[in-house]
Amino acid sequence: MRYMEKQDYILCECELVPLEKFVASIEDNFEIKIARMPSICMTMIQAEDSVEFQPFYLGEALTTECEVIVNGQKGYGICLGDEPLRSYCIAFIDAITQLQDVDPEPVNNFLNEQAALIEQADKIEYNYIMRTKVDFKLMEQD
Amino acid sequence: MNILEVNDLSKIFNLHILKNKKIEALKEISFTMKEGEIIGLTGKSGSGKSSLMKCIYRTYLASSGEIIYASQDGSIDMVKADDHRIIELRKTEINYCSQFLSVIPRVSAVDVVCENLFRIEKNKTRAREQAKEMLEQLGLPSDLWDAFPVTFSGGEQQRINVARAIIAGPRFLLIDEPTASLDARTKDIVIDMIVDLKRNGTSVLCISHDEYTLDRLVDRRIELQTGRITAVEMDGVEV
Amino acid sequence: MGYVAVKGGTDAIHNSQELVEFYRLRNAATPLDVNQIRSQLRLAVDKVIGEGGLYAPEYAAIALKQAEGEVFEAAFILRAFRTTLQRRFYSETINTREMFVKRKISASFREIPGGQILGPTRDYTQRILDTGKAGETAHEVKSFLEAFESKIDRGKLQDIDTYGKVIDLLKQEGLLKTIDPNDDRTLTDITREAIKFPAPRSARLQMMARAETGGLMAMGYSSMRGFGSAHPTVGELRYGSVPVMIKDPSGRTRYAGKIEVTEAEMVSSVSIGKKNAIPKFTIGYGLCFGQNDTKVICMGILDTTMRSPDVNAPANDQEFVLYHTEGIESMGFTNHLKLPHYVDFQSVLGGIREAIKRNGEKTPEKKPEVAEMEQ
Amino acid sequence: MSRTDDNWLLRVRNLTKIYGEPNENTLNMTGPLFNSNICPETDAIVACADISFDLYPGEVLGIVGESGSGKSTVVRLLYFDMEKTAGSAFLKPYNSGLANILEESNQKKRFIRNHLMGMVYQNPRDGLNFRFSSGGNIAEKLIMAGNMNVGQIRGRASELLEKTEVPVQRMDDRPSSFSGGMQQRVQISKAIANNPPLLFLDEVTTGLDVSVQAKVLDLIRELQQDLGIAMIVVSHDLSVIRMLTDRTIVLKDGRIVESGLTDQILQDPQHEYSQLLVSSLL
Amino acid sequence: MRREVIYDEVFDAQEQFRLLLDSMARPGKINSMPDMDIIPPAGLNKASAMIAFALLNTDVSFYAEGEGSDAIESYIALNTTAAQVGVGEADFVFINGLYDAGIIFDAKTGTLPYPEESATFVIDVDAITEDAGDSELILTLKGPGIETTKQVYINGINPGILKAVREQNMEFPLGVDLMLTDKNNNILCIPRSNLFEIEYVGVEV
Amino acid sequence: MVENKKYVNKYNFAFIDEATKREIRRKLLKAVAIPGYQVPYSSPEMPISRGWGTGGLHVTLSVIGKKDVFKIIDQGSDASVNACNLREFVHMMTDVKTTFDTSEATLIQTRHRVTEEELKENQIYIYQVPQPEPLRGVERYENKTRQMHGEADYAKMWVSIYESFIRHGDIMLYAGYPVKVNNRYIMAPSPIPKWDIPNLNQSKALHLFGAGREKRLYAVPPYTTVEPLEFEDVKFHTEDFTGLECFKTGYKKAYLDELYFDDGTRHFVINDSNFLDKLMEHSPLKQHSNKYIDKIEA
Repeated sequence: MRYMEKQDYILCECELVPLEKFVASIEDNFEIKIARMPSICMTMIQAEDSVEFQPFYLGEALTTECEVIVNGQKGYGICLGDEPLRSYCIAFIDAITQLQDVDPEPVNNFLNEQAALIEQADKIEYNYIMRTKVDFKLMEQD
Repeated sequence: MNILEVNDLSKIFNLHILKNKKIEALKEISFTMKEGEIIGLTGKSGSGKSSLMKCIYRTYLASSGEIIYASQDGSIDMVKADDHRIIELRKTEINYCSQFLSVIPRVSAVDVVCENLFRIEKNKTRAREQAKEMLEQLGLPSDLWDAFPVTFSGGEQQRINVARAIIAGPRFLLIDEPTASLDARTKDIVIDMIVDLKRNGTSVLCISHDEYTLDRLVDRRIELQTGRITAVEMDGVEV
Repeated sequence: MGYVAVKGGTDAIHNSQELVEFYRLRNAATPLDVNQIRSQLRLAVDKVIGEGGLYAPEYAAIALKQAEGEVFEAAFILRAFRTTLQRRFYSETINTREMFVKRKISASFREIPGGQILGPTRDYTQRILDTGKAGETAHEVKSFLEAFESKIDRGKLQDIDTYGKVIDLLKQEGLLKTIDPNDDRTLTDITREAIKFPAPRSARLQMMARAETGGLMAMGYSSMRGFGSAHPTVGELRYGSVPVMIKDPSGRTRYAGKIEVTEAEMVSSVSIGKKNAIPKFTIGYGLCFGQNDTKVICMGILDTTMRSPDVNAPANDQEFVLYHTEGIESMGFTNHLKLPHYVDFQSVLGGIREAIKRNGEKTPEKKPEVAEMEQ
Repeated sequence: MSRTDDNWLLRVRNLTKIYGEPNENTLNMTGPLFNSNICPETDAIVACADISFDLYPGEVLGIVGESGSGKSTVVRLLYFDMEKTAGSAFLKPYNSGLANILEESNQKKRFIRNHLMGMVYQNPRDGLNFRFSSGGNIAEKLIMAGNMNVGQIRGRASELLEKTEVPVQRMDDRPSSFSGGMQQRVQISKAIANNPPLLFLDEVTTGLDVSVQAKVLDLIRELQQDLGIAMIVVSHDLSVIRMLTDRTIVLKDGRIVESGLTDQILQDPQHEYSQLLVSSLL
Repeated sequence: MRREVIYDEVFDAQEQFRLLLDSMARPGKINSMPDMDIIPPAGLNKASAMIAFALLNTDVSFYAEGEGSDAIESYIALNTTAAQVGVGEADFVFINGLYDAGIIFDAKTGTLPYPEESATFVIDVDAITEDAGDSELILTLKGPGIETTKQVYINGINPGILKAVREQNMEFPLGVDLMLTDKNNNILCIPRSNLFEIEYVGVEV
Repeated sequence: MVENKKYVNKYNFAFIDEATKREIRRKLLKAVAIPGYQVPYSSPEMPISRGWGTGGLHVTLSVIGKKDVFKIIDQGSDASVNACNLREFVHMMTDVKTTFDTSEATLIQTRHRVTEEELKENQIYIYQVPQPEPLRGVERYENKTRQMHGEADYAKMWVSIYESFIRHGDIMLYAGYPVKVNNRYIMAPSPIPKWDIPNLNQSKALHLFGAGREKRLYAVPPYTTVEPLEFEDVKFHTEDFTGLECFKTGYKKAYLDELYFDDGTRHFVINDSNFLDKLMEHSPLKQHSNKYIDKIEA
């Protein structure tokens, strides 16, 4: 996994249904306060040209953010798109992974499971794409 | 009072483009000139008369020495003076009349004569009247007045040249061969005119080869030979 | 009410809105599903998010539906929508070297690191109208997908890789022009302040990233065709997804999702320095939301042409290019001609009538000036 | 009235214009001694450097030199057509000569240009707007100096055109339909429309037929005599310089190599380069 | 530092902006900001704080100088998210009316093509009134927004500041614009388009 | 758990987000401080087309508050479709009271007209501007026109007016006649007819101009000198309706629309719909007074 923020990556990229299920399954164990209801806003995407590294703004991306307080611990959820539920789940998991006295096991299990699924899906798509690679050697053999 | 004091004046031409060839035109020239005096500069051609006159007028830059001119605003060294000061003196006090008429093309005889006058007399019609009067005295046919002097004969051009030099009554006149190529009658008129100027206070330095002119005109003669003063004569007597 | 029926305008507008809905729906068997639009009109959606300047494919699909498929209009709806949203975050600079590549080609070399990957391109689809699509059935769709999916062996999947860039090779060899210290490298935001000329490169790139594809194409093409002297090569063109990282309010950098972008690096040669005139390569850069080869290629061309000191070609003229490729603005102004102008027309009318009257009084008629065509 | 030191109209000091990126050696490694105005280290071009002179009211100053010597740069810097790299210029009628006009705001520069200066360019297209009539071109100067009366503007324009021998009935024609000499005369009319105390003439006869050249020169001489305008005449042509100027500056590779009374420069040039220049004329 | 939660960024900002707009359009007209339950740090008039809340946000910068300026800067930064910068770059400069006039010359005055890129000064004074009373300073304004001339009376301002502004605004359109506030929530604007005369306890300045 | 409820984004009061409103407000204040100068602004997209009054809307929506009474006209009429459309939009986004009555309104947005009824001190008059640059006709580059304004270099503009007179015997400029504001900036008053120009001079109301597509805001404060460009001896004049009158009221001192009826006959009617209504209802009203209107015989 090359992405630094593995947990966020998994939570943003995994299917919504299992994520909701997982959060629902442990939610009741915590005291949750929603500090900021999921709401949409924008993120300006910064880019740069690949040679001179001139920074510029490419355009904005629709973003959903949510802020929860779980057992007194703040958690933020940010994800692209209009995704109230997902942003909430990200915020929730963000909070509980920061709580000291929470067993990390179930969360880690869930994340690992999802990571494998995401990787598998990506790999499959990647292999579809690789079929379109032009093979010069093959052409020379003709 | 001296209007001009020339001290140790030398002029060397340094010709860079001819492999730095040096020509010594004037050597240690010293003389003085009183206000209202007419001095005749004599000498063979190439003796440095014109060079001296041009140094005084600042057309040539002296290589060393001083040329102290007593202007109305005080003494000034024509060798070192600021260009602007020289321009001003040329416009107000000093006039130089070269041997040959060098005028701007396509300007009528009258306007050539008037040029210096226009600086003082803003009314052009009046200035032209004055110029015509002078040309009449000098015997220039009136049908030439509005013609361009470029086409004139030597004598006609000379009349224009003289008229132009003296019309505004300069305080100090440098004049090169004023009577050359003039007939005897006109010569006298010109001489009379310059004498008239002198009477009004003008000091005149005059180059001439013409004995008659020198006799009638100058108070004193200075003779040059290969760039040095060889003799100073006053009223025919060497001093 | 007076002479003018004031309600008239309002009612007509309402009725027109109803009528346009009627036309949108009357022959429709079933309402279009937004997800269908997102996937089956994928390139239209990409155009809308690119020109709308808002990466929101789902909303773009809705806008397309609402606009009856008019891409301009849909992009416009998206732009207006973004006006109501707060900009809460700025992303970290996205890195296209980390791209999950779906398409990657280079015209400048036969073989490039990772190879030429055509990806999903319509370039070789042969534009023969496929009337078979008219009767496409769910069953057909399903069997296509099954057949497609079976073409790879899931037991022997190749690992995902990212790729170095062609231009990095040129750069290592010292073939690329170095950064011009005279360039204004400030990072401006033309959605927060009006563009000023001469515009810094950041403003130009941002304007083009949200510009209308057809407009960019017209300008880019003009320079290649002869009204200018662009003759670039596609150094590399890639399309795929890149991660977006955002600092959350606590200051932590977070992964927030990925966006699809198309990127072009257009290579052309330039001479540098007056005396020795060493020729080097320079890159024109193009980047936009979604998959849109034409847009990034033209953006890359125009990035180069607008840096040319010669301002005589239309494509080299910043003001000309940037003002006139703004699709939403040009569409709006063009269409504003439909608005009533009888007050100003009356003003001109009076003036022309007077002029004709004055001219009638004047004889003979003044000869028209010959040099009228003078510019 | 005596010319005291304080009677100058325009005072220019160390005027310098460099293109490109100079370094600390650029000025020391360019100029007549090096026979080049291009910095060998950075390729910066020294268009002109360390130009200093005073111009007095009514004086005509010539700037002479071969093409590329920087002579046009000097007047264009003074007329604010380009930005100086260094140096100062003071104009007596503006703020009593206390302000460096080269550092004033563009708004003030515009005012100075409109009210106190005139410029005649080599190419009439630089000085005239060919989309406007000749009269309109002259009107431009008059309007910018505050004349808001069309009758008076046209009166003055006729007067100027008459003075410059452009047929007044062609006042409402565009200069594009005029001959080169006539265009130049319209340009001169425009430049002097406000009786500016200072007029710049940049190679005004270059490119004109000889006979036309002569007429334009006569016109300038006459104007100078009649109006007493101080002028800076830029020319590579020594006969123009001889005819028009009192004083001359000789430029080479962006530097002054000699300055003096025009007759002195022509008859007794001191610097090697000036001698070469004069000898090539004779 | 106190975060003001009572301020409604939609409606309060709109209402107060309208007062500022009216004041800027009619120099010399004294408008009163509403009395709000905010508690700015010492040295900042409530009305000045309201100006900050109404106009400032992330996109602009400000600078405060004078006694207690650290607290003022933190307060404004916290409540508006505007950036604290040096006086030479600031879009808004908050000073006390009795402060040294030199600061006027340090602020940006815009450029001829973009004269609006210039500072707006928000100046705290003690009192701004329409009638003389025992005022220290009489300001006579003239220019756009004023039918003929308009006089206002100010207490608690260093006349040097106004003199400096007059000098700094000499080359219109370059210059700075002023918003004065007093202890009673009154505001007075002096745009650069206006000319003014200052009389200080009977002495013309 | 939260509900996965999408598309719940609610529109802000007055549509525009608060950050952008603040930007526009700051720039309006600068515009007022520098009368006639065009302040660039971000000009976000609005849900109406560019060129259809987005600039006017930006201004309206940035200044409007709950207590305002809003009137909008297009071509002098409250009924024009565009006016109706924008009125409805503003109303929907703010819920403020709207009116046709000129004297009742606190904010009046307009396209191409100044009301015949005199404006009051408590009113703000907001113009939709298609082309804010008065110099565009003589100089196509923004970069250059901006410099020209900066240096008050209006020579080209003046000469073009001189030339117009020389060629055609009159200044051939009509609606949108350029004006000089506060004796400094030349300004495009939006395409209002020349008839309306004198009413900008020393007006009691504040005038704000918004050019959305071109991204410029500018202002004429109350009691500010606004002069049409003219020479001492070649004068600006308003549209000439000599010998014509409103066929409904017989009134002569108002800007008239030229109408063609089905039978081909031509009639003239007062353009300002509210003014016409009030005249016909004999409601009290005070018309603008200026030297051009005043000399027309009633």
